[in-house]
Amino acid sequence: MIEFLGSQNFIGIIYLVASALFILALKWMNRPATARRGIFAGETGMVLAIGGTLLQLGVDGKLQHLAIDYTWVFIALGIGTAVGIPLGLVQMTAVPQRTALSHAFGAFCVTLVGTAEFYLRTPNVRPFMMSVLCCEVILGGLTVTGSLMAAGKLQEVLPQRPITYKGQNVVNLGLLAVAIGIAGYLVHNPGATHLYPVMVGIALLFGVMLVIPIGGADMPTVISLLNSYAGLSAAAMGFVLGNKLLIVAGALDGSSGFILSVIMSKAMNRSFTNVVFGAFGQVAPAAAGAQEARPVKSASPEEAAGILAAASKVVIVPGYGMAVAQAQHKVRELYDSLTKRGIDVQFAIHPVAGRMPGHMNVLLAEADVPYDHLKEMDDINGDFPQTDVSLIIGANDVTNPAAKTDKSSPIYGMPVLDVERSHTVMVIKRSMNPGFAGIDNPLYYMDQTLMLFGDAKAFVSNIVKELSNSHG
Amino acid sequence: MIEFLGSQNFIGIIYLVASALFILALKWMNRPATARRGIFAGETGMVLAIGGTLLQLGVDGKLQHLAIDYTWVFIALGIGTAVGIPLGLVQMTAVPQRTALSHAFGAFCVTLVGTAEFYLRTPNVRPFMMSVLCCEVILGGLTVTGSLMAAGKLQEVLPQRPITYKGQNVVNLGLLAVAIGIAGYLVHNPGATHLYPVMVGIALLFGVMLVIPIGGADMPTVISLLNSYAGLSAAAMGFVLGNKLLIVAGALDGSSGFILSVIMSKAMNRSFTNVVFGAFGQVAPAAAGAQEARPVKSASPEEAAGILAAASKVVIVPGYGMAVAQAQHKVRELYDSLTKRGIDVQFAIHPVAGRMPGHMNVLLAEADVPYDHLKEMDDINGDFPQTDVSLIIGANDVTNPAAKTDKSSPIYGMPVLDVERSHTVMVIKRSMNPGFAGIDNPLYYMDQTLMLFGDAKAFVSNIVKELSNSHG
Amino acid sequence: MGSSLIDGLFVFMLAGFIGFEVIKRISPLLHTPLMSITNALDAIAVVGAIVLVGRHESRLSFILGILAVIAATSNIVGGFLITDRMLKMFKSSRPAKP
Amino acid sequence: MGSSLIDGLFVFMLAGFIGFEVIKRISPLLHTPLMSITNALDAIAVVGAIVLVGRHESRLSFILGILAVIAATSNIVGGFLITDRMLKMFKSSRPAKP
Ligand SMILES: NC(=O)c1ccc[n+]([C@@H]2O[C@H](COP(=O)([O-])OP(=O)(O)OC[C@H]3O[C@@H](n4cnc5c(N)ncnc54)[C@H](OP(=O)(O)O)[C@@H]3O)[C@@H](O)[C@H]2O)c1
Ligand SMILES: NC(=O)c1ccc[n+]([C@@H]2O[C@H](COP(=O)([O-])OP(=O)(O)OC[C@H]3O[C@@H](n4cnc5c(N)ncnc54)[C@H](OP(=O)(O)O)[C@@H]3O)[C@@H](O)[C@H]2O)c1
Repeated sequence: MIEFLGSQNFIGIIYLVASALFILALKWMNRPATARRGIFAGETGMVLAIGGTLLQLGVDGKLQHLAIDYTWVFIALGIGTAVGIPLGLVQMTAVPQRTALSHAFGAFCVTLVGTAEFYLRTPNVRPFMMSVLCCEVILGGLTVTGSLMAAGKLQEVLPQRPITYKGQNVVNLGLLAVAIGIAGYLVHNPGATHLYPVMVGIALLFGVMLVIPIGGADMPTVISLLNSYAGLSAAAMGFVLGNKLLIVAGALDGSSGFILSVIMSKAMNRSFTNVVFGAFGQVAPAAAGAQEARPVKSASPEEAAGILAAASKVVIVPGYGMAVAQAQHKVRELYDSLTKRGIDVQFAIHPVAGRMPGHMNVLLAEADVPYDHLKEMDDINGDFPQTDVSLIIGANDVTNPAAKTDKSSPIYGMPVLDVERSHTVMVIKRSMNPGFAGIDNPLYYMDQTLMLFGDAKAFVSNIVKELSNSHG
Repeated sequence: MIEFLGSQNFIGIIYLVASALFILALKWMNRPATARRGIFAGETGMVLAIGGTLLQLGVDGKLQHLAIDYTWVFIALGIGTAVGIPLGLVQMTAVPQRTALSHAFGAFCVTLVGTAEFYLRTPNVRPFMMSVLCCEVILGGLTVTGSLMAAGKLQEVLPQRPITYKGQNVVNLGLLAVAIGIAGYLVHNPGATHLYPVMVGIALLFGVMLVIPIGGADMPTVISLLNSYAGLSAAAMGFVLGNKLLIVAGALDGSSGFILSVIMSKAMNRSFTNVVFGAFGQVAPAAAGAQEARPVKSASPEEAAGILAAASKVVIVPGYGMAVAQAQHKVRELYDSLTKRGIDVQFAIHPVAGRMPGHMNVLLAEADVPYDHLKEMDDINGDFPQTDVSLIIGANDVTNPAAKTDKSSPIYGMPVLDVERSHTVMVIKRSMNPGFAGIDNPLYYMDQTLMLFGDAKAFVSNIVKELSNSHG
Repeated sequence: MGSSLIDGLFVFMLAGFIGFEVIKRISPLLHTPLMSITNALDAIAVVGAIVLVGRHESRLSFILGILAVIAATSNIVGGFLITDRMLKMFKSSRPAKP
Repeated sequence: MGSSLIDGLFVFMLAGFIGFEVIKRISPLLHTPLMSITNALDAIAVVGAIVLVGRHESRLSFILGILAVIAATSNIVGGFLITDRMLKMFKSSRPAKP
């Protein structure tokens, strides 16, 4: 087979098939019913591509120390697998930092290969090739350190709070400009090897500086953007190596990261240029000082359970607080016990509830809530007027009616869940503290609203207990 | 610019941009609001590609007699334009045959270029190249004659009725096999130039034989399929010339034709293999003999006008008969006069109403019916129970309830419009003759159905007259 | 040939996929203009014919090239023209309402 | 370089277009698994690293290649594993009903 086609064509066709499988993998990811088939397609493509590459290496006879090199490749694959398995088994709540870490790994691989190629080829590098190569390692380098910083902040190894200083943007842009300047010099003087490490070093430094001013909560947008950069650097590597499969995979990854950051920035009501240029200023704490203590009504778990038991249609609105409290399993119990009483229970999922796109869906799916009860914002907003009780669990900004009415609010214009239209609103949170956007929520002072103060997990579990008592 | 990039890269980038524009052109064709932007994108891409090619020719200095050759190219472009303009100005009712004719032209171009390349390159043609080249001219050749036949039948220059004989399929497949056999021989003996004309001749003959057994009414499916073949042959030409723009355009055209034939065959309840293998048997005239004369109710234009005037919701179902009678402008007048009376009028468009995908939509749009009143089948089927009058104008099969109930019907399973659910059904047609599928329509014998016998244009215009009289 | 073949297949596979994804989302309302615009786009084969004429390598290829340019050009002009005419006819009722 | 650059750009443009079309249609329900699977797919860069090790052209490139293979492999394994775990959790209520 290999002899017949010629090893160049053989591997080309393998890569072609793998590319098609990668595309199908993403296509099938579009809904839960086909998503697992998507994984299978992706895995098949991956195995084909790696297997084909290993085979071609042997046939091509380029291996100078065939046995030794093969051994080393397999050792590396083995170590990689050993590292990968625990990374695949992390808790669902650790997914954001895991994602950041894997961007760092991916970009690390690309940067190393780019570096090796540079030293192997220099000084015989054509201008175009050199510019692509520099693009590869600069994007790769900044993604490595940027992602590590992001992972550190999310894992709370590094301080979460944004570190800012005057002229920060000037410094950052300056660094980037220097790196690009060196790249430009290398394009015309490919033999200037001593400048190469400087360029990579600056890219690495730039990654750190880029993420320093960004608060922990803004991290998901940054992660998506770094995802996009990682994809682009892999595509650049595809250009350098003349490998079309890499170009395809990189382009897919690049557009995926880009689209997710656009979706997030839209749902968070941030201007998109803000995202593209990585200029993630913190949201100004809006008039938080002049806060008069307005009266709110609060209720106990028993009262809440009574109200829920009397309802016929309940919508649960989960938010970041549910994730922090790890309350999803208790929420599932609540869902069960309400459903058993014949109550119609739905979940309203805001696109940026939580701290990661799709965050609430994975957590609730983990707790075995059937996904056809997880409704997207646009599908459920019309149902609130017919809803007896909206139970908000650790969500805040995504339910803030000021986004619709108060033009001076920093989140004005952000699409939100219309919970205030339902008959009764109950809000589980620990205090009157604001959420991610740092602003007050007028919902809490409305007539139909009851505050249920407490940790989400503990409070929900108390409600469940009350419900089962009153039932039995 | 050209010097800087090198003419190869220059034209490559032009073609890249043109490809992107072609893709956008099709993407924007997805709804009327953006469709004209799509045309603009397509035109820009085309002008860029042609302009770039002309420029590169000059710069490359490959023109041996620069001035003469340029002159000839421009003369050819001029003649082509002169031929193209009348082809762009035909009546909307002649669009099917125009489409067929243009497939013939496109395939003609591809076949000619393929032939020229064969004679220029032979005998130094690599096996792969030769097989693609043969693929190009066989597909191109059969598309030329097949499309000409189709155009002739649709224009009624050739007899519409299918011409069949015993062993037809064997003969046809035999021809194709011989052509492919010669291609196989040429792949291994690229110097056998005397066989080349034989192969092309057989492909041309095969195109004729393929379309001979197909009735005029089955033509649209054939045309779509020929569209797909034309696209594939253009893509093959792209491989031969190493021109990626051609590969892209060919692949787009190929998938477009393919998808349209799939949609049509589904909506006509034909098995898809039927379509792919071009084996378009005629539908067996189902038990047409044992037709007892069952009673139907008929009505006059005055009565019809009265019933319409009393309705508050009317759905008009246009079909092939409206196209034949050129009644669309009268239908528009009817729509106006009913709308003026405050009656809600919608159009129900079945996917294969008429004889061409989208046939009814273009005709009604031509008559200035706003397109947001043209409803697709799935969107309007739920509305029939609330509809006072369904007015069927020259449609038959697409309203046949037997498709839902009678398992023995040849159209059983084909999705149809649920007109029989509406309060009153009125059917304009000239006689009790069947439609395209050649079968009886139980709708006509139902209690709520009134037959309005007459030519669609004349009858509708009478209704309109009655309405305006009774109004004035 | 080798790598150019594979490159061509890559482009064909990707463009074919795009074709499927894009075209199956086109509203049935516009299927007729779709047929005529793909026709016009397909006539991009004209660039191959132009190069053939320009190369002028043999009398045969020159003549075939000229005929091919004529055939393709008529499709381009006619195809865009009729698509444009059709699309001009599609009007929404909304802007008409005051 | 010339034509391979253009070919690469063609592939990039087409794949990028596919990425946009396909990904914007993915249900928000699955955005988290989407992030992890694109991560795994992106680690296809491993093939470049394997070739680097195999070519063994210099000690530096060999060592960098080995490290790159490790990094990419861990992404492949971890990425597919966690995506699979997530998707296993998504259950519809319909089959559960009798
Ligand atoms: N999803 C994404 O992709 C993404 C990305 C970046 C940013 N964001 C932003 O994140 C925000 C998400 O909105 P959200 O409504 O989900 O969250 P939120 O606005 O951040 O509010 C979360 C609320 O949960 C409460 N909470 C925290 N821990 C709790 C616990 N253990 N038990 C009970 N309650 C607890 C907090 O109130 P207490 O402190 O009083 O308990 C807080 O008000 C949006 O502003 C969005 O723009 C989202
Ligand atoms: N759209 C496509 O892409 C496509 C492609 C291929 C095949 N087809 C097939 O074509 C058929 C289309 O269904 P359809 O309901 O539109 O048409 P149809 O079933 O062919 O019926 C058309 C009816 O119009 C009547 N008619 C003909 N000329 C008329 C005139 N001048 N005035 C008034 N009535 C006239 C005929 O009855 P009288 O003779 O009694 O007047 C006939 O029954 C389907 O079977 C479909 O499968 C469609």
